[in-house]
Amino acid sequence: MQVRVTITLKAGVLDPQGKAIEGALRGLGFAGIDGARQGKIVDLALAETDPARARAAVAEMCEKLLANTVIENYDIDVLG
Amino acid sequence: MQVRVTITLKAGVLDPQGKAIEGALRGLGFAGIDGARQGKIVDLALAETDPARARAAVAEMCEKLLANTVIENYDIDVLG
Amino acid sequence: MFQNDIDITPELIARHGLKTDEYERILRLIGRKPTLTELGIFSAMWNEHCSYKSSKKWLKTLPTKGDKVVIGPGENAGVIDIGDGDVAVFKMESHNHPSYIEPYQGATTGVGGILRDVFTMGARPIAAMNSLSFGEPDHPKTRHLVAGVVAGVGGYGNSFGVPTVGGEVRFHPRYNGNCLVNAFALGIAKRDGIFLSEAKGVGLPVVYLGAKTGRDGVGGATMASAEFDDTIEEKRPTVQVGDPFTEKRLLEACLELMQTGAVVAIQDMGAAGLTCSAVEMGAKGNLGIRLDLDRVPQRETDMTPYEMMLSESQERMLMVLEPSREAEAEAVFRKWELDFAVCGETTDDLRFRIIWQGKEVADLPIKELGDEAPEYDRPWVEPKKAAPLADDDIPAVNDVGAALLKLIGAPDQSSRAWVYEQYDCLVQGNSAQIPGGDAGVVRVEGTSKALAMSADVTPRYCEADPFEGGKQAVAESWRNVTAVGGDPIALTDNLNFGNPEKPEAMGQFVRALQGIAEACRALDFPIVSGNVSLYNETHGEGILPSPTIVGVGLLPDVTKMATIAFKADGDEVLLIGGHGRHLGQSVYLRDLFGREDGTPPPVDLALEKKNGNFVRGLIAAGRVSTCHDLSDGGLGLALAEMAMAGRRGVRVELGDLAPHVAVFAEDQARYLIAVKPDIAAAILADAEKAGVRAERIGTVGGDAVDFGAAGKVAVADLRAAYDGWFPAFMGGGLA
Amino acid sequence: MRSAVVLFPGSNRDHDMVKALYDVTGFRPTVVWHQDATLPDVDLIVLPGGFSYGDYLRCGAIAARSPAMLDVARKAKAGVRVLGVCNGFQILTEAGLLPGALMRNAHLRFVCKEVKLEVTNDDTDFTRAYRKGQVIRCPVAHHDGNYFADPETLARLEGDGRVAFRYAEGTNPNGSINDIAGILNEAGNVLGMMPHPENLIEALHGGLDGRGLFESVVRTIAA
Ligand SMILES: Nc1ncnc2c1ncn2[C@@H]1O[C@H](COP(=O)(O)OP(=O)(O)O)[C@@H](O)[C@H]1O
Ligand SMILES: [Mg+2]
Repeated sequence: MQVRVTITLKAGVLDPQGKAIEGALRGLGFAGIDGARQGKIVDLALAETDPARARAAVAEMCEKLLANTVIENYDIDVLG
Repeated sequence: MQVRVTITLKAGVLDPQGKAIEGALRGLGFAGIDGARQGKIVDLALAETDPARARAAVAEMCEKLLANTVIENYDIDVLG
Repeated sequence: MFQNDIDITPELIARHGLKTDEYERILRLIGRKPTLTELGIFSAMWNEHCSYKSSKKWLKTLPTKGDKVVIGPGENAGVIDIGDGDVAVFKMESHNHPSYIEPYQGATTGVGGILRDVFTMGARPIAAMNSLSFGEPDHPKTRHLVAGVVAGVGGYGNSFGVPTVGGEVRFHPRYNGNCLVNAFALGIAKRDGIFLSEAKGVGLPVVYLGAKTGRDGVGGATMASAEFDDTIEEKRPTVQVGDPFTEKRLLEACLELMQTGAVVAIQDMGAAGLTCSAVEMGAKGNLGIRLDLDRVPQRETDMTPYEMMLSESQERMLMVLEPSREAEAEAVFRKWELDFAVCGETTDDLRFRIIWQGKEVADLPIKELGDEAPEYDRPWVEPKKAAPLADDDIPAVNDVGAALLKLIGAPDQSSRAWVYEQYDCLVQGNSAQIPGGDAGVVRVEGTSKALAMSADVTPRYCEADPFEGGKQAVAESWRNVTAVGGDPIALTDNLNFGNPEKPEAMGQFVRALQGIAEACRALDFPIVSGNVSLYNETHGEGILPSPTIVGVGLLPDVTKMATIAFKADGDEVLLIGGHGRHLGQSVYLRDLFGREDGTPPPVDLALEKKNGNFVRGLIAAGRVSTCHDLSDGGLGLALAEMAMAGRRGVRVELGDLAPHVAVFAEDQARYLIAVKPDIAAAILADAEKAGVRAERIGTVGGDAVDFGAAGKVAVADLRAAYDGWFPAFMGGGLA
Repeated sequence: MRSAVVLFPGSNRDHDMVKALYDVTGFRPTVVWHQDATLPDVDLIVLPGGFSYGDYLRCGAIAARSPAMLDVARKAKAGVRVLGVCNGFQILTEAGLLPGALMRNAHLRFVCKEVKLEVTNDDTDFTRAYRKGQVIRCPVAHHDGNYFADPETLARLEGDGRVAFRYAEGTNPNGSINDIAGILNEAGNVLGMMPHPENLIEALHGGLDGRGLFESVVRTIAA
């Protein structure tokens, strides 16, 4: 079972990389950019075949390791 | 217009980060993990209101800056 | 399905970079047609990179012996004796082409490779350096390459935990299509704790260690084999990705295991990984090797034996172990969370046998793979030399202060802090001199001695006269080591040239090498390791001939080390080696008048030696602690650098010399020292006795570099121009 | 003074730290492997700099979940002094022993250079050998030292005098909020800082300004 975890910074948390990306895009001549935020994904291949159990397991992984919940939010997509 | 760019490593490209994540999850006692690959996302807020034009602009940004097309693939989602 | 006994067509042979006569040589050697895997193995062993087929004839002429040389060229790295049972192990290697394709990963894997060469020999790396050459600043690719390469060099070395203590960065249009990334590493070991690749003993386990094997870097050769099945897209050659975290663990695990006495032989997997390393271990030890590929840890599925034998996945090692020690060795590697697999054994039949899925897919004579590689005496012609400048062809400037300001803010002379601040130069806690001076200096822990090292070459000199340019590169690194107080011991080289199949480019190689050899002999400065990078050519245009030299020397007492900074107002500034007059190929002509002409400054090696030995003697005696050699930009640039480093000015008297000549001439064998006024006279007298030209040219003080009537420039203005160029060039962006 | 240095895979300033502790305290610290579930009883536990787990996922994230860190947390709660330098600071925030997070440097580049530090609070176990307001030299070497905390946390840190060091004289190398270089936990027995005092402790380093930090702990323990 493939599961994708998408981890984004909480609103209000400093995002130096997003800011730099925004500046660099402007520098390259792209106009009309109102903001850029970066985040990450972790694609997991799991032996688990039940979507609900897979989701629950991944949620626990997020809480324990994958996301720093002080500054980050996470989303779980079970891709099948 | 919100656009999400998802950048992943091409198949076959070594992903040390993914490997370390996989090892750490196992170390924390999670079983049944057959692999982990990491990637990144960039969320862009664009002034552009036409989805097709937004997508085209972001594709150019990916080619020029956001993705390293030698080792990475990218996907563009126009979220509206 | 992989087919090993495919028909070997001329096209396939060509795609493997093998010439028709080379293929015929293979047929003669093995007495039959090779299998596809065997063809791949031959192509890996016989390419320029592994076989040195164009350069071997000339490399043999280099001086490689000396009192302090413990191991010269031919092993993973050179080894020199530094006293007290300690040895220094060092080498330099290029990663030019991969860095041009993917600058970050190309640079990281270059650094990773050279670190591995050093710790494979049992030495803990304690210093790294790098020499980088990029195209002209305005070229659209340059910024991207600079950003990626520098981040990559730092990204690997910083994480691995080795201080990067020096290097060089240059720009020139001739690197527009081929950048140069040369990485150097140096490690320390005990003289009786050196490990070699020579396998000893029959029936011993051959062990695979480190990271798993993927299809990384299988390169064009895979494309050639990929057309035999329909998974071309999946098997596209992939860029090698560096993993410093794995390398750091590999270092610790290898050194830990070496302590136990279980290791018979060890070889890192570099270019053409498993092939080169296994052949090397067997051939050196007069043994055969049998590898069972099904036991090789694999990262990807369905890998063919061809791919496994040619993979350049990083952070891997091959070892031959004492048979009873396998479990012990495995425990060490498991502790460091590394792969460990017994994947073969040594044999007594001198064959290189590869087993895959129970079948033998290759069976080759192991010694012939290396020893019988083709060797060429490539035709070469005496390269065109630049014509000398007529004396009346050298423009003067009104104000040498203004000229100096312009030179110090130019791409090649400005501060490299933007680069080296991205490198951890302090980790390990033994850095005595970090980038910004003449040489990097690292203490040998637990002692008061230190090693000095400097990377140098002046490619524009080599282009104008390869022989003199070759001499100059050696002399400059010798001088830089001397200028900090180091006793130069030996050097490593990285010979970057164009296409050796062109007689003109081959002529540059030959003549530069002859110049290097002559300088090494004259300066008692043997070459203990090195690397050759040829075919640096794009669209028919080759790079400037660029034989990078890293010289290494020993400071017996690090507390006596000299630095370039002026230290106190009132100190007298002495010029050792006399005023210069040579402006051919100078940065003065290049950066102020857009001219790259004239002959380079000739190198008088006897004079180098005499002047250098004199200066080193002063430093060793504790009489001088401020010293800088003169190179690009001559006296003026050296004064400016000493003033900026010391945050104080200097008043210089030029007498009736033509100011632009005295200030910017690039004559060799010269140094500036600053000394307390009360010993200046004695030093001048000693110089006279030693037959060394020395004169008092000024006094430290004030807030400007002041040439009197010839002009002056404030140290603060110099500093602003010096610090300003690189950050402005790179901008704030991601590039 | 007895001390212990925790070693993670990828640590690389452990060696520098061991040397500094030995040099300043006269006692060789115990090196503890990250898989060890119990640390020895010591006066000071140090998490050294480096790239534990390659800095993969987030700096310090994987190391923060190692068995040794559970014991570090227990001992910190019991009042044992804990110092985290650079990667050690990142590990402490990931482990929740210090608030906030260390983000990528504002210019996104690794930075190794000397900065100036202002001692903001000299009444702590780690700073009493310095004077409040004193400006010391100290090198930094990191890629992710850009300290961030939400406004309430920040107000609390500042209000309680828990900012131990600040980058001074315009030398903030990473964009860190309020120029913060090092912070304490509420009890004052855990310090995290990005700069490397262990790299400025002998003549070879060109200065001795880093010694004060270790001397402060020695003095505290002796008192
Ligand atoms: N790529 C680099 N990495 C580290 N340090 C560098 C690099 N390039 C230049 N430097 C440092 O900047 C200083 C000036 O370099 P350079 O002008 O080439 O010195 P020199 O003329 O003494 O050979 C030296 O201390 C050198 O070590
Ligand atoms: Mg020099």
